[in-house]
Formats: sequence, structure tokens, C-alpha cells
Amino acid sequence: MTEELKNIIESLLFVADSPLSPDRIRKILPHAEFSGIKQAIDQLCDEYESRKGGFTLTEVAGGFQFRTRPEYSEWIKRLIQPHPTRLSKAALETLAIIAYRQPIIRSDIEHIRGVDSGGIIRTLMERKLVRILGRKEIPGRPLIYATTKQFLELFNLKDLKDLPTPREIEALTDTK
Amino acid sequence: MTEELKNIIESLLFVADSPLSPDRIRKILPHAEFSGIKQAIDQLCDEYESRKGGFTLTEVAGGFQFRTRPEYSEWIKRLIQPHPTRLSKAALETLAIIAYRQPIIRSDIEHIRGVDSGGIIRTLMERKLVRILGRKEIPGRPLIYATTKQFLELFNLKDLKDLPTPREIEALTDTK
Amino acid sequence: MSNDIYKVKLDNIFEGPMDLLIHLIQKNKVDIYDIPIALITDQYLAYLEWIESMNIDLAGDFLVMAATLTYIKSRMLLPVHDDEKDEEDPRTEITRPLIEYLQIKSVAEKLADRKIFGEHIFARTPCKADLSEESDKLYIHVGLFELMEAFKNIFDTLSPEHRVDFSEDRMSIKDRITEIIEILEEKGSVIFCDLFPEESAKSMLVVTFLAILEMVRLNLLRIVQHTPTGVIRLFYI
Repeated sequence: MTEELKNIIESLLFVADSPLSPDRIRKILPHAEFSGIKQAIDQLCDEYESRKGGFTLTEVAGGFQFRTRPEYSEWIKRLIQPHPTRLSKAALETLAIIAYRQPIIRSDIEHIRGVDSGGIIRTLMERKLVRILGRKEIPGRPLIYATTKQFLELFNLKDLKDLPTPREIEALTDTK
Repeated sequence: MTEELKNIIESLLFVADSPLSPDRIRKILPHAEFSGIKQAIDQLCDEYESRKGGFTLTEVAGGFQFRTRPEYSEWIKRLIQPHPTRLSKAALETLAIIAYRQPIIRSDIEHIRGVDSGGIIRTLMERKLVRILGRKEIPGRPLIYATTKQFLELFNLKDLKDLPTPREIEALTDTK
Repeated sequence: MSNDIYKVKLDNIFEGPMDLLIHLIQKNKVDIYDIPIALITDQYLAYLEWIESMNIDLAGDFLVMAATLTYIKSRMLLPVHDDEKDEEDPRTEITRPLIEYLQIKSVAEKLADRKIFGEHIFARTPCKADLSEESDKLYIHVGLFELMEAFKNIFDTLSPEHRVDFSEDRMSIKDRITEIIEILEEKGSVIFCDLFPEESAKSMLVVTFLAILEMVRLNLLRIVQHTPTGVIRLFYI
């Protein structure tokens, strides 16, 4: 086992998103001896164990993986954001309509999209991207929707005027 | 700075999916001194640097992140399928203009390159290397562009001051 | 001439006039600070002719540069009078942008030479074991670009009468601000909905709203709403 082999294996274990078995590593490094790979992994395990740092190399599910030590999970939980959620295409479209046409009432949104949009508007409101501005003084007094401050923050905009205009969108998205 | 603080910071850096700044760490560990955090990071950088293993703690995009050493990229690419990152010559030029002249408007970019650049700006925005900063308060209120954090991350840059300096243009024939 | 044509390789189709100029300067091995403008201009124009003869559409940018070069060439031919000695070399007009462009090119090359993240250098892919539990705090991953695309898709399907001409609106926002200020100067405050009479056109609603936003930004207005669904009132500061 050479020092370089150990380093290569360390970098592989580092980038892998699941435990790596010696067999798997062998397939990536066909020139290496199987015994050398095992030896390198053992040595890495020892090094991280004696170092007693923030993470260790642990044998798990038939392979090896770097894992944080459980003592620090409290802090790690503070760091880890929940999985980012994406906005669905329909939600994004509805948001775009509200952003560009605000203040707007639901029936106008639905007129443009051609489909019922109540559920999507509710989701956008729950995510605090859209808010109710008031009621329109027409029969039925429908709610008027507009975007929120969080909307501007999400898209890194100073104010609504910074939204690219349709013409600018055209100019940028035309691939010619 | 205690040994434990160093370990906690190490575990945070280990699980983070993007570079962590000392400020961000401070928010997670409110009981820690800012100077202690900085000291712990410095010490970790030194340890990984002198260890010369498979990865190092690198300063990038205003924060710190564990990153593999470039020597082993050949093997790592056998393990994970990297996303294509190649930028065309035109895209690189446009990106360089935005990086060095930001905040900049589209017509200034096109003035330097001498050609229409809308499609390329669009690609750079799509890849999140460039973003809209706002509008310039001149007639037409054009959009202002700037580079993103992802730009720094992609090119392994600490901050914008870390950008390479342009070559002195003396005798043009030297550049062949 | 036919021999020359054979010499032109595919990568000699230049992206822009600057690329072409730099190619010509390099090919002739001349000093960028002392460009033989007549020679370069002639070769530039010859190239454009060749391109046109190949039935390749020329971007307007190439023609603008041709005009600039021809103009500089003509100025260089004029006799210099004593009182004009201090005047700038006409070639500066082209030298300066060329040097700026060359600097950008050199920087772009240096960027391309760097170790690229995701190509030479990698970070960890956070694994599921790290993410112990999902919190209910949501964060949304979306860029302005996606929003723009969404709007463009919608915009393309809109019938013309639904489209709002934004450039027109811009003009009228200032007018609307003046009108609102007049109301406020008279009354001191106004109910938000009163600024949106039901008979007004859709574009007028947008203009009024943008006017109010602009006034808030300029610190002309304070907006008050006592209960979440209550009356919104605007006060003149």
C-alpha cells in the first residue's frame, strides 16, 4: 500500500454519497491490490479514530463511509436546511402572472391560465410569496392578490420594478 | 478556542453543502467567540494542509469548504458522474467581462465584445453564474448584471479580489 | 484570390469584428499601439467581401467596424496642421477597445485554466444520513430565470388584448404619482381601494399600484392596515 493509494481512497470515500465497499473501490482502481485497498481503509479508520475530530470513517452496510460523530448532531441539525422544495410549473406560472399583473383578482388569473387556480394561490400564500391586498369593489367583492416582500427576497429583487419586462425577457430568452 | 469547538466546526464544515463563512458558523454556535471560530478554522486548514490527504479545507466564495485535491480527479470521475461544466469561449469572455466590470449593463458588455450577447447572458443566468442586480437609473432603465456566489465556487475563488489579473498587453504578437 | 480562399479554415469564421481585427493584427505581426491602419482596413474589407461572396449573413457589428476603420483611415490621410498637433491619434478610437478586449480574453483564458469545481475539484455530496429529520420549515429553490421563463410561456399564449405594454405604463406612473399626491395634499390620507375605481382599465390598476410602490420607495407614503383584512389607508408623509 502506498501513501498515494491511501489518499486516492480517502478522496473517493469523501465524495461518495453512499458507503463504498472494497470491491467497489477495486473496480475504480484496477491497478491496486485488493489487500492494499483493505490495508489503506484500515489505516484511515485508525487515523480518524485516534484523531477524534468532527467525523470518523465508519463501517456501515457492507462498506465504509465518513460520518459525523453523534455528539455533534445538535449543532448539525441547526445547520442543515430541509430539502429545498421546488415550485411546480403551475405554481411558477401563477406566481409569474401575479408578479407581472398585480394587483390581480383570482378570476383574471384563471382567465389567463385557463384553469382553476384556487389551490395553487393558497399554496403560494402559505409559502408567503403571495398575499391578499384587499377586495375589489365589484359584485362579489373578489380578493385582490399581490406578491410579498418574501417574493422579492426569494428572487433577489430590490423592488418590483427590477422584474425584467416582457420585452427584456423576450430579448434574453430568444436563442435566435 | 477549545478542542471541542474545533471538532464541532469540523463536523459542520463536513456536512455543509456549500462553503460556510465564520459568520454563518457564529449563528449556529452563538456561545462561541468569533475569534475562537476563526482560530479553529485556521487550525483545521493547517492540519489538512500538512496532512496532505485526499482533501483539504479550502477558502472559497467567502467561506470554507472541504474540497478534494485536484490530483485525484481522474479517479473521482470514475466514481461519480460529474455534471458537464465546460463553458464556451464566448461564454467565458462574457463571464470575464461581467466579473471584472460588474455591476455592468448589457450594452456595455456588447460594446467590449463587439457582438450581441443576449443569448450568452441567458445561458450564464441559467447556470446561475450571473444574476440581475437591479436597474441602472439611466434612460431605458437597463438591467444590471453581476456574478454570483456559484461563480466563485466554480472557479475556486476566495472572493472577487482573488480574480486573476489580466496579462499586460505589450507586443500583441506575443499572444499569438 | 482563389488560393487565399483555400487557406481560410472553418475557425476563421469570426464571432465578432474584434476577433477578426485581432486575427489580422496578429497575422501581420504588427504592433497594436502602431496599427498600419490602411493595411488592416483593406484586409478587413477584403474579408467581409469574401464572407459575403460565400452567402453568409454578416452581422451589423462587422459593418459598423468597417465604417469606423474607413473613417480612421481617412483621418490618417489628412495633413496635420500645427495647431492640431496635440490632437489624439485617430487610431486610439480602435486601439483602446482592442486592448480592453485583449485583456478580457487573457483573463478568460486564465479562468479556463483554473481548477474547476465539478471538473477537477469535488466536494462531498451530503448523504441522507446527514439529514436526520425533515423540519417543517420550507425553503424554496427557484431562480429569477425560472420565473422569467414561466412568464414568457404565459405571455406567448396571451391574446393581444390581454397584453400590457409596459413601456407605456412607465410613462404614466409619474403622472399617476402626481395625481395621488394631489389627492393626499388635499385630504391627508386616502383609502387604498379608492385609488382603484372599478371602472378603470386594467393597465390603469397596474400603473396605480406601481405608482404607490414607487411612492413608498421614495418615502412619500406610509401604508397602514390595522387588521389583516381591514381597510388599507395611505398617509402622506
